[in-house]
Amino acid sequence: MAACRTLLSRGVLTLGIHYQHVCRSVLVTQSREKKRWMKAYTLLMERKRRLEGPPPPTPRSQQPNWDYHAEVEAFSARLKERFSTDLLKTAFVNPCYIRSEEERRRSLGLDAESTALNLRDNTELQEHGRKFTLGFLRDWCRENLPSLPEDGVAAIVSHLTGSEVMCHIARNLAVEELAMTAEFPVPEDVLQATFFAVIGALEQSSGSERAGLFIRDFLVTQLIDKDLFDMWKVVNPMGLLVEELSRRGASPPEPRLLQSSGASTVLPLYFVGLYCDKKLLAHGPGETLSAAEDEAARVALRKLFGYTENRKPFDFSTKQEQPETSAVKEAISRG
Amino acid sequence: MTARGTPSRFLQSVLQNGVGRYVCQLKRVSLIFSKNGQSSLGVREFIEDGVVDFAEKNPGIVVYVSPESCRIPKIVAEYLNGNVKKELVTNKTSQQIAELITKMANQSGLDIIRIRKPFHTDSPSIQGQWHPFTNRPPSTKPVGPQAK
Amino acid sequence: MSSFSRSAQQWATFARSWYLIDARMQPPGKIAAMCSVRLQGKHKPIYHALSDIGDHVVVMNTRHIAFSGNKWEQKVYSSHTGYPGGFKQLTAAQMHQKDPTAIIKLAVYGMLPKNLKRRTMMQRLHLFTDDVLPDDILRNLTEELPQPRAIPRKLSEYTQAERDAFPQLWTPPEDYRMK
Amino acid sequence: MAALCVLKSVRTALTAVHCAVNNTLTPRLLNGPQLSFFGCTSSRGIRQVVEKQEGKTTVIEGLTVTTPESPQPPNPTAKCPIYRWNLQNKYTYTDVLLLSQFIRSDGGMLPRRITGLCAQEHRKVLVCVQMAHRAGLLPDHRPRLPEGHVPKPKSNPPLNRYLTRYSVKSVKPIYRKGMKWCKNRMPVGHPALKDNIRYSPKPLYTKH
Repeated sequence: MAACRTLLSRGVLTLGIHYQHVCRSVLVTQSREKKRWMKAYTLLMERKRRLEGPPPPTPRSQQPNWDYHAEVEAFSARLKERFSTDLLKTAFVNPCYIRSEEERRRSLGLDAESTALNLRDNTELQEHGRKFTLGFLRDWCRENLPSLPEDGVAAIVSHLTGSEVMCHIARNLAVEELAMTAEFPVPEDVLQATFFAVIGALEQSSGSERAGLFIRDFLVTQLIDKDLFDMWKVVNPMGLLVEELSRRGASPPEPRLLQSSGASTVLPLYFVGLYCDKKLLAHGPGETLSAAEDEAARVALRKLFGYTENRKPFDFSTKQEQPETSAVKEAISRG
Repeated sequence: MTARGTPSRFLQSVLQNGVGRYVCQLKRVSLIFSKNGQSSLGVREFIEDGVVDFAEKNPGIVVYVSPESCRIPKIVAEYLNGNVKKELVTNKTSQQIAELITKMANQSGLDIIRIRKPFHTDSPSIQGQWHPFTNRPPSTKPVGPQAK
Repeated sequence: MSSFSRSAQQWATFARSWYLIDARMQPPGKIAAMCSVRLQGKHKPIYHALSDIGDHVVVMNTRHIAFSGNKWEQKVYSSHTGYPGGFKQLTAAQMHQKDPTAIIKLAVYGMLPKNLKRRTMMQRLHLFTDDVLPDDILRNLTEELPQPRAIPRKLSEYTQAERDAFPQLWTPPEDYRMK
Repeated sequence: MAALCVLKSVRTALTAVHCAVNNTLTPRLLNGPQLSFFGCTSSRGIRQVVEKQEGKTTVIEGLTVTTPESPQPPNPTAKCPIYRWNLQNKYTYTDVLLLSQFIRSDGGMLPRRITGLCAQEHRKVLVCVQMAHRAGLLPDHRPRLPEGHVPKPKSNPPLNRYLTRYSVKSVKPIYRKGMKWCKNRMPVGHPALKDNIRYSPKPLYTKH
């Protein structure tokens, strides 16, 4: 009933003067009959919502049922990692948050000592995490894709550590809720930095091996079903192929038209094959001859770099399982 | 409604979950119940018996127990991908609630809608997808009546 | 194995091929059966009834089709103009004289599924009375399909060596005068 | 088909016996017929009429056409040539090399007493020859046109046909096709040839 009254009073304020006597009568009578005021009120609220748009999202920390400490603990337990809690909490504190918080306190009229928050921000952890992630990813690419050149490795690493992929992962690991920032829909760069800081905190708290596994399990898995040239924008694949072949000591490729259909229509299809030393290196389709040649060069590059669609999948298995299974087997054989 | 009219999605997982390691996708559970309502009896029993066990077994899930004056007790589950799922547990026994909350902990949080196929992959063929020139030797001579 | 980019793969998979069929001395029904399969796209492993993946078919030499039996005289094509007394009946020979492509066209039209896509598929059928094809169609062609009926050789097309190799089945009496 | 069978038997026969009978070219006058012993030579006694004009005298000669060698048939005792070569039900209208041995130069059948065909096979060969004529497979075996007659040029090419049972002029169009349970069908092929060996799994379908 109290809620109803507050709603009504808000309605009165916005409705204006000439509705007042109606509203007063509603307030006074309190009958259990048909609520005639309801339709006008809902229509009004509807119009208001349409004009103003949806309300701004509130951060989860300002909604009911929020215990920051428990959430941070659950975060580390969920990822099956042993973070040191202090480091993890530090990793979530962004410098912009401290700045805005101090600003807020100062505007409330507190003096300098009490406005100063004794919190460390995550700048160091960010730097640490970024450096570690880049190094680990580069090593991983070199190990797993040995024939990929440096440019390709750099492209893959920059794709994985780019803000799009990182933010996608961070949002799906609930980093966004835990991150303490100045503005609420967390900006992408801040979120990315926070995730780097989390990785840095993990590296500092449980060692580089665990942190490497973490990166492998959450960052590198984003390579699944990804095409090489989606990550690595090559403008002139033919030039790259010529370079690559000359580096391997083969003769330059010769494009040949293999098949064509509908050449004089608006939907033509050409198949261009690239021959190297009179052997078919690759062939590719395209809607023009040059597009088909480019595509063939891309196919050839994928083959040379070992990043074809039917390559062996990357190894994501955990290494701790083997001693366990052997122990279980021993137990079974003993039993 | 026809099957084609309903919303649908492909089979998917959040962040390739389970490829590297398995992450429990339920991050937060709030049990909202009334302290003395009849319909919240099962929830109260569950809070006495099972909720501590559940929280201990799943350290990655934060469990909030919030008594409110409400008629309809409910479980609000929040998932890692941001989805929030509410389940009403009116007049349910503690056994049923335990089963329900375990089921919610095992779910991925993606929308429960029609899945188009029970399998999905972005690269569907190992040997390469079919095209009109599959298994055809390259053409050497032009096609047409002049070729004869 | 192929590792095409997705857009290129899509373009290649759903590209339309152009088939050439030589109808010289071929029964129109068999030609039409081949055409209708290809116009609907039923020869493709990716066939689906809802996707429009039919190919183009070019039929040449429709003037030189062959009917079995006495169908040139017996077979009747009926139509009605819609006006009173407008019922027309033409034998196959008359029809062929009027329009040398009509017989194949009607046969294919009857073999296609009776739905809204039928006219679209018919637009992808290109009929030519002789073996002179325009240049822009010649450039499109992908493949020539084998003829469904083996054309028997005339006696005059056999070489003398082949005729000599065939043994004499019988010996006429010595005094028989061959006419 | 028949050609294949015959060639096979020829190969066997050639390896078995070589009986090459060389007949010398003996010029004979046509008006003095000579009796010949039927079947004692394997040479073919076909005479060609050759006219020679030397000044005022015209010499008409019947030259015996010789065949250098002919292989032995697989079944030499049979009377009918088709049975002698085991060709029952193995030939059809496309085997023009076989059919051309049983026809005159104007396209008609040779009489049965000359060819020695049995009645059934004679009929089948006749049917095949008719079909081959209608399909245009024997273009040179036409009745000779009268002297100085030039056939009119036709505007359209001839209509191609095959397995044609009836002559072109004798059939009429089927204007009423009949209901679907009693349709008026168009016959294809000839029932005399329905026992022919076929190498496809499809049944023979003669009513279109």
